[in-house]
Amino acid sequence: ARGIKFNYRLKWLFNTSVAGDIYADAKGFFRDVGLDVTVKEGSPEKNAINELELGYAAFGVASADQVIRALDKGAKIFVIAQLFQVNPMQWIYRTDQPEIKTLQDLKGRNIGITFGGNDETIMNTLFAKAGITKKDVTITGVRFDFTPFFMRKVDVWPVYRNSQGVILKDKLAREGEGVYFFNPADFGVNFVANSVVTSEAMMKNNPDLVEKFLNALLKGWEDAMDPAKEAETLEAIKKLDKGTNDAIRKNQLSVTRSLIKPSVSIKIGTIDIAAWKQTEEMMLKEKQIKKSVNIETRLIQIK
Amino acid sequence: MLFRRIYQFLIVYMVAIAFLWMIKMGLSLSDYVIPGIFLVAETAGQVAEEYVFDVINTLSIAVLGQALSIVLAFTVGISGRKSSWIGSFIKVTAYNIQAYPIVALAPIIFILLGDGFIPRLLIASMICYFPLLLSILGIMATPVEDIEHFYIVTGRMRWQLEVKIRAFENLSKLTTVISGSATLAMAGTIVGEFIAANAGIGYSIRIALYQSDIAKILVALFMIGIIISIYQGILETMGEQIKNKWSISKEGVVL
Amino acid sequence: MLFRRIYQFLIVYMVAIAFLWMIKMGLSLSDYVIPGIFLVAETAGQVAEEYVFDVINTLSIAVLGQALSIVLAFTVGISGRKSSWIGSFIKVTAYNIQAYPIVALAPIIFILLGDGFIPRLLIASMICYFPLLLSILGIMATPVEDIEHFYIVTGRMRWQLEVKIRAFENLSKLTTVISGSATLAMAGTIVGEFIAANAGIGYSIRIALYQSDIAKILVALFMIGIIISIYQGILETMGEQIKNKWSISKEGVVL
Amino acid sequence: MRLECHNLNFTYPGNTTAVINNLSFSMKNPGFKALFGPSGVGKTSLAKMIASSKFRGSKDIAIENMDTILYSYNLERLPGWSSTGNHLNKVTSSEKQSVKEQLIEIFELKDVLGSRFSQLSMGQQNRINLIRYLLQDFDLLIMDESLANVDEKLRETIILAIKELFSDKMFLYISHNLMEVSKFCSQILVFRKSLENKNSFVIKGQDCKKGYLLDKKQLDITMLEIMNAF
Amino acid sequence: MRLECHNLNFTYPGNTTAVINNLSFSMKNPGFKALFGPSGVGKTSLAKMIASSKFRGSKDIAIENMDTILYSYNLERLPGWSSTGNHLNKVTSSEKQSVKEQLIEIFELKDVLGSRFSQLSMGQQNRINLIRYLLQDFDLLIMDESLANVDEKLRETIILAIKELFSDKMFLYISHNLMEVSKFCSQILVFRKSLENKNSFVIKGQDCKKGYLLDKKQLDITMLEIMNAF
Ligand SMILES: Nc1ncnc2c1ncn2[C@@H]1O[C@H](COP(=O)(O)OP(=O)(O)OP(=O)(O)O)[C@@H](O)[C@H]1O
Ligand SMILES: Nc1ncnc2c1ncn2[C@@H]1O[C@H](COP(=O)(O)OP(=O)(O)OP(=O)(O)O)[C@@H](O)[C@H]1O
Ligand SMILES: [Mg+2]
Ligand SMILES: [Mg+2]
Repeated sequence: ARGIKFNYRLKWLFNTSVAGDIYADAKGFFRDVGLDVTVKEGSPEKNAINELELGYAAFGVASADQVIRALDKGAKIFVIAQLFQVNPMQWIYRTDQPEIKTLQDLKGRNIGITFGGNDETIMNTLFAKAGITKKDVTITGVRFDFTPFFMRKVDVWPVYRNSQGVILKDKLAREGEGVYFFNPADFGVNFVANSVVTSEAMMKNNPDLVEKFLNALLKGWEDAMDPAKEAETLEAIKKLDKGTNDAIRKNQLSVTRSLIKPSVSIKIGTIDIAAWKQTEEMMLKEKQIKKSVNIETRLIQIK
Repeated sequence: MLFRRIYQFLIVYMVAIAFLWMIKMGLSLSDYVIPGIFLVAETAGQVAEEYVFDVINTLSIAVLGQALSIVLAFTVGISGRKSSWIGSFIKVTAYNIQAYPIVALAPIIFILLGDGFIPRLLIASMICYFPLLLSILGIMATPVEDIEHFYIVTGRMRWQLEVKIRAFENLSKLTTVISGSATLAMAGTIVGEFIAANAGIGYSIRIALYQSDIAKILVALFMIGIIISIYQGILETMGEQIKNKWSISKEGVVL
Repeated sequence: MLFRRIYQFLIVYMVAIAFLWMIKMGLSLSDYVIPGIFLVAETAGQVAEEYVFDVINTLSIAVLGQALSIVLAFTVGISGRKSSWIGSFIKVTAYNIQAYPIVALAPIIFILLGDGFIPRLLIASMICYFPLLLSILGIMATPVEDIEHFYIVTGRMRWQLEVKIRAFENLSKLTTVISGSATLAMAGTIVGEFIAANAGIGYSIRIALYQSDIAKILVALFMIGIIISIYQGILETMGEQIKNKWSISKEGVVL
Repeated sequence: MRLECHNLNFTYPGNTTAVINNLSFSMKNPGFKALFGPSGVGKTSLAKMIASSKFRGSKDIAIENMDTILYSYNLERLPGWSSTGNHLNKVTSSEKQSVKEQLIEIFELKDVLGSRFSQLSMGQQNRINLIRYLLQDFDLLIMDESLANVDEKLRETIILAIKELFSDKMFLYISHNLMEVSKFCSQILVFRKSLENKNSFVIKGQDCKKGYLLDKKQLDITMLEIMNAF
Repeated sequence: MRLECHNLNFTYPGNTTAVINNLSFSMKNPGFKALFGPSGVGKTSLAKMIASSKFRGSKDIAIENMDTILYSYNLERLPGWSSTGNHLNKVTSSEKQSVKEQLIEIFELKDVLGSRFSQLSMGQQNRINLIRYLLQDFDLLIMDESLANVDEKLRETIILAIKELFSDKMFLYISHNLMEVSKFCSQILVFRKSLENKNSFVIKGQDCKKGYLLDKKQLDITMLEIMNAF
């Protein structure tokens, strides 16, 4: 038997930040439990939650803001695991600038923000927290290319810490420039990042399948984050992500580890309910959703 | 003409939306995947005013960009019409630039021009000029022998005259292409805004996309459609007038 | 012809790169803004082989997409050539769809079609078909009176014949536009891959952009340019042959 | 068969003076009729009006027993994608096959049926175009300078053959050749320049048939009559 | 002034039979010369060869004392964006202004100078086209059926006027009108059909000038001679 066939839609392209997903697939963890899973890359235009509803996928990875927004609009979905314990969305800046030790240090800087993106919500929350008004900083809209940061037109630029962050750090290091990262979590703002989601129907009708899938997936993640299995993990990633060189991939993996499993005691997949609530609150305050969605009722920690 | 364009657009839009809603009901999809009628109406109420200004902002760039691309297409088309080495070289350049997806060129454009108005205009006209160029090349490379013969044999042929003759003889083709390219200019501007600007409807679409807000996108598409229909209608009317003024209804039309 | 196209492309590319490097030196920009010659060479060594396959993959879709868009453009162009209500309705539809930036339509396309091969092809041909359509509309809407008269007055005119006559009389314009649209198909496919695929050079460009690797992008642009030049050259040669076969060198050319 | 105009008027839009001004005439029976007059006087305009469905059935133009009216002129072209012979076959119904062969013989076109239209000489183009009209169903065929670029000898052969083969049809022949018109047409409408067309005359021609014996005197009289009407 | 061909040959590419086959003839002095012969015999082809710079200076075609050779034909058009009068002015140098006025008068084109080319009748189009060639610098002007759609009367007036006004130029006149050619041309090259052109004749014409008195007998002889050469 080939097992039950379905798709698993990721949030982003294959690279080190989806190491566990790749690993579980490569090592046949899904096959072992009788599942025939196709792991598919994501992109901004492809939305896992849509695919759950349309039946194109049975499971997917979505960011917390996507989940909350979808719930706000009546989507029937559940979060079954939280992959990132620390949000990789952080800001990079050069070491020839003073380090940001308190939020007040943000004042006077030219900060990049993706209008409409999570980073806008996060940064606005930080500003509110520190009592910083738009007059105290310069905000520049950010696109997909880093040229304004490279050209020093913008000082503080949003990046995904474990993928782009590593690449940029390396690039600048080659020119003899050092970088810092500004992590909002250090200042008490925990905006949840990627989580595994599935549909209400799936939860109801196929709880066994959900459990089987998730266990296989989390096993993949645990192994992938295990420093002892680093070589194997890197090997599996390399097959799908040829564009990155080995050294960078290695660095990316170690950063990813610190975001997925910040300490040995935390089990991968743990849903940080407090952080979810904070995320919902932030979005409510920013008028990204109209009403509370009671996010805690949609979080199911599967043992 | 103008009114016809507008209500025809309304029909097209309504049909498309109805189709989406049928899918929504058929598959009982949530508002997140395909927004329902109330959500769209509510969203329209919230953003309509803002989007109108955005679209007009975009249109103003599109009009400029179209003008620029007409100039560009004629320049390249006229200088590339000969099958000489230099003519084919110009064509190769023009074609190659086109082949590059604008997203790949965007970082380079940014390095050279910074962001803001200029790159937005540049991207719009780069997307718009090529189809114009193709038509103009085709027209400019085809001799009108029975008119040109005299000027050639008497040594009176100048490139300006040649261009004028060929343009005139293909006036209706040219006006079709030019007024049709308005939509390309608009699409080009929106793409430009999408990747390089902090204003315009393209920028608003990008934000809506980040938030997976299909309702906003549907409202934006509606605004774009209406404005395009109006702009296009005006251009077509102008084209007719130019045709009637410059040329004269042919014999065959009268009898 | 083919060789000429290739070395002309090489000249264009070299000039552009030299220009970039002049800027780099002039402003003393670091390698991460504009990569230097060694970095580009090194990157080329690493990715050249992979990119060749990517570009060929993309080209195969582009060829399909172009074929599709030629069919589409002729279908719409022929049915929209009349100035009747239905003709203008078809035009309005075709124009409006064009006006929408593909990025805004992409989410809807994915909802309707899922991902994979079909949306990639669809996006490619949507970008490619419109410029073709404009030319074909222009050509199809212009009567060739001295040939058509006979068929009209004797009641023998069918739309197929009308189309054939007008196409034949504008053969060189059509071949120019069709072979020129190859670059559009290529650009369209790349955009499609950029947002919808997990293969092809567009996908590789997306990854390179995500990594902010301009050197890779320069290598990709080079590959695209070479392949386009070859494809274009082949199409043009074919166009010449069709012209020579279907029509016959005009009197004026001989004497 | 009858073709009549009663006080017909026509002015091109935007023009101040009428091209056709109170024109009245009547022509009947099958055979060759001519429109004759100086260049720019309005022959083509009248011919197009007669052929145009817009003017059919108006009270100014009365047409009896003629359903199909075809207008042909010397600048027409055949499509270029295949040989003229092919195009001719395409537009000839099967029962007209033998007439076609006959006409090709008479028109001396055998050698060029394999050529494309653009490869023909002007006179050959004129002839191939006229043939295809003759192979259609018609009651009245207007030939607007349709043989203008053909040599006189061949033109005579062609006209005589048409008169013989299509003796039950009416032809409206527009030509600048005075002698020809006088010789072969039964009725000649002569346009006068810059006077009211009202005074246009219909003059009786010699209407020579195949194997005719020319009455030179009569011909000279007809020609003189036409010249005077001019 | 002299125009000569020595064993000239020409075959269209792809064709098997030559259009021009060992043609030899000689024409000299200014005035009207004619190319005459049945339709499709090769008149236009020869005319274009003479005018083409490709064949100038080849040993087969010898041209003496004629630098500028212009080829004009009856299907040419003027650009449509302004009136024919404007176009005429544009291509007329200032010292030819008065000739222009004169020609317009003779060609009876005054009334149509304000019209676009497409609004003219065929004969008017022929005439306006011919006028602009006459206003250029030339030594030899080839008129390939340039007056084909003009009535005979006006055509005679025009030919006579050209002969008078441009008495130092050579003209090569291609026409299908036997009488006209015999009357007004000094030398007539008669093409024979489907025989070697080698046997083409140059026949002396009547070369009538303005105010001529026609010697009918002589004319008949010339015409007969031409018909026999045919
Ligand atoms: N479309 C038009 N618009 C305005 N005037 C026109 C148009 N067509 C023809 N005319 C004018 O009408 C008059 C008659 O033209 P028409 O073509 O009927 O003459 P015709 O008798 O056929 O002359 P020809 O023998 O030269 O062909 C001419 O003076 C011409 O300039
Ligand atoms: N481009 C061409 N290719 C092949 N054959 C041609 C071409 N042009 C003309 N011919 C042939 O050459 C012959 C001579 O043509 P040409 O036009 O010189 O004749 P012509 O004497 O001017 O005839 P007309 O009096 O009918 O104008 C014709 O039989 C014609 O079919
Ligand atoms: Mg006429
Ligand atoms: Mg000829």
